[in-house]
Amino acid sequence: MSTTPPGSPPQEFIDLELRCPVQTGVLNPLRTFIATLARQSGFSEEQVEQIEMAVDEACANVVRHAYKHLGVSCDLPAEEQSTDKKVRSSCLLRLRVEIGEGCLRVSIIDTGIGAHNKPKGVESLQEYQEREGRGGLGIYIIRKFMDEVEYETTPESGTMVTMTKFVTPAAKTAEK
Amino acid sequence: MSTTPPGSPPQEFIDLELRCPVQTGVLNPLRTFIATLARQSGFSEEQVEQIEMAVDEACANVVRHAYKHLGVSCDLPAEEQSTDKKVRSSCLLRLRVEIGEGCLRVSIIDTGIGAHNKPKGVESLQEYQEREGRGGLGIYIIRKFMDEVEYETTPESGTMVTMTKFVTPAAKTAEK
Amino acid sequence: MKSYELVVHPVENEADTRKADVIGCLDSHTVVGFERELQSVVDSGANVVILNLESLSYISSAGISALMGLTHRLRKSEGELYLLRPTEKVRRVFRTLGFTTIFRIVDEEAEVGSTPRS
Amino acid sequence: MKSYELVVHPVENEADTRKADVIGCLDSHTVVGFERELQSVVDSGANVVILNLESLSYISSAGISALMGLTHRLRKSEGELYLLRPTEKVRRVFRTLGFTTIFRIVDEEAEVGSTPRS
Ligand SMILES: Nc1ncnc2c1ncn2[C@@H]1O[C@H](COP(=O)(O)OP(=O)(O)O)[C@@H](O)[C@H]1O
Ligand SMILES: Nc1ncnc2c1ncn2[C@@H]1O[C@H](COP(=O)(O)OP(=O)(O)O)[C@@H](O)[C@H]1O
Repeated sequence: MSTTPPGSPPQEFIDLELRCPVQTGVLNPLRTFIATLARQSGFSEEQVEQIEMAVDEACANVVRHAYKHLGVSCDLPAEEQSTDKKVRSSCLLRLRVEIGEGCLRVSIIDTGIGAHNKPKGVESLQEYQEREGRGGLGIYIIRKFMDEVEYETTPESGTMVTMTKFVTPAAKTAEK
Repeated sequence: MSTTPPGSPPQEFIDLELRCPVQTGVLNPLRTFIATLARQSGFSEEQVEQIEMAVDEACANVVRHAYKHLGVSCDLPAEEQSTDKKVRSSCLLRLRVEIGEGCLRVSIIDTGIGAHNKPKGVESLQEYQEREGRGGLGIYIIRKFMDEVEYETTPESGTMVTMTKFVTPAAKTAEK
Repeated sequence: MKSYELVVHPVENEADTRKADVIGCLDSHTVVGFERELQSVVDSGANVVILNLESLSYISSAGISALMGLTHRLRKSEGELYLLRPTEKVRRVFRTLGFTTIFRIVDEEAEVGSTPRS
Repeated sequence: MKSYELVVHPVENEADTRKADVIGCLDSHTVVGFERELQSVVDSGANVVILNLESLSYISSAGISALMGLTHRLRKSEGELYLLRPTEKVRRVFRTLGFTTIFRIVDEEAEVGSTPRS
């Protein structure tokens, strides 16, 4: 891609995967990881910030919502948290990153509640304000900041959100 | 751990895994990832830098040496690089990170040449200078900067280096 | 190094005004502590809160929601939340999402109390 | 934003002295370009090279080896490589590993040519 340093081998297609426990402590490291990847893949600083934030929102949703029914969520009070180590260690956040020519695609995958709790964000800032603190801003941000966003849910296998951003989405940006 | 922000849920044991292609482009993202994790796990800024560098050296060794016999290495000239996509995509760099109370352990794992090319670093800076550019500094750095380092190699399954650092290795530091 | 800190300034002249610096990242990891500390600032009798965002390096929807909640609570009692000098990065997020028309963002403390909602 | 850049300064008075800023990270990803650009600096007739490391945010063994290689090449012809104002982070790495006794590290350009190996 355009900012490959001169003299280094040409940047190949990158396809990598990360598996984390669902803890809020992984969010900051994940953000810096994806931001550094995006930056050296040729995205502008503003685009890097948007990718960083969209990925953070999707990961935070896994940590907060995906496994809440099992007692694994940072939103639950201590007494409602599962202490079963087997349950906790089975609750994973998976991140898949694919980088090609001028394009970055991230999938955030969980094996949580999935279709039993379909992710739904607000459509506008006004709707967000009317809801008064009942959420929906995260998915609004993801849709606003990425060029393509797709949610897939199944009752058995959880939620997978795949988000794509292109290096120069001139048309897209103007459109928004 | 000590720097868990007040009010956030207590930091649990973290166990995560990363799988990357063997490309030098992943080194910078991996460094920022591990540095952010280490920083928020209570390591001092100097310790964070040492962890960052030790992990970078071990990952760079996988990218440079582990799969060279298969034609997959940033050190090879273009004409000696394998163009077989199946071969290239089978060459992986795996990172496993475990964080417990006051302790961070990283394993860098490949399925490359392993025991056929046992990793060997220099014992001193003098030995490095005498070698005049024939390497050995990376493993020297890993051993210098981490508290425990263990290399395991087998002919079939490649190399695994496991490195551990403790938050306050007062004795260790003084000893060095 | 902490990934987040709220430094509350000692109260000076105006008894119902409180000032604090928000340092680091406001995300789902740190927002719980942030909300609790904000609450104790409000409980100490604040009606006007000035949050210095010069050293806030990142804010997620969780952080924005916390600021929205405080804004609503303060406005109910004719108070106000002022966001002082956010970084270009945070400002860009507010602007792109439309929060610049909701929050009172000021560049100088002197503007506090005199800024019309922009 | 590039993760690495070498900015070579135009030659001024001293014909055999070259100055360049090393910006970003010197690791196995960027070192290939760095070595090639260094070589063309030397090929342009440099005997004394001053690398400004103020904006070098990271250096790995690959980067250190490149600096060692250049040091040896220049010293063979009575030349020298000077490392100008490395950051505290890079300085710490040099110090802990023992490279402060090998490299000529200077804080002011005026020291060039007059610094005994510390
Ligand atoms: N991975 C997921 N698993 C289960 N539910 C999800 C997931 N992601 C989002 N949701 C649902 O979608 C809703 C809206 O998400 P979001 O817009 O991020 O706002 P918030 O998280 O603040 O509620 C959440 O409240 C939750 O019910
Ligand atoms: N993961 C690995 N797989 C195969 N060989 C390795 C691996 N790591 C290190 N080595 C071997 O150990 C040697 C010393 O490594 P190092 O100290 O990092 O110096 P350098 O990489 O500069 O040669 C390498 O030259 C290589 O032969």
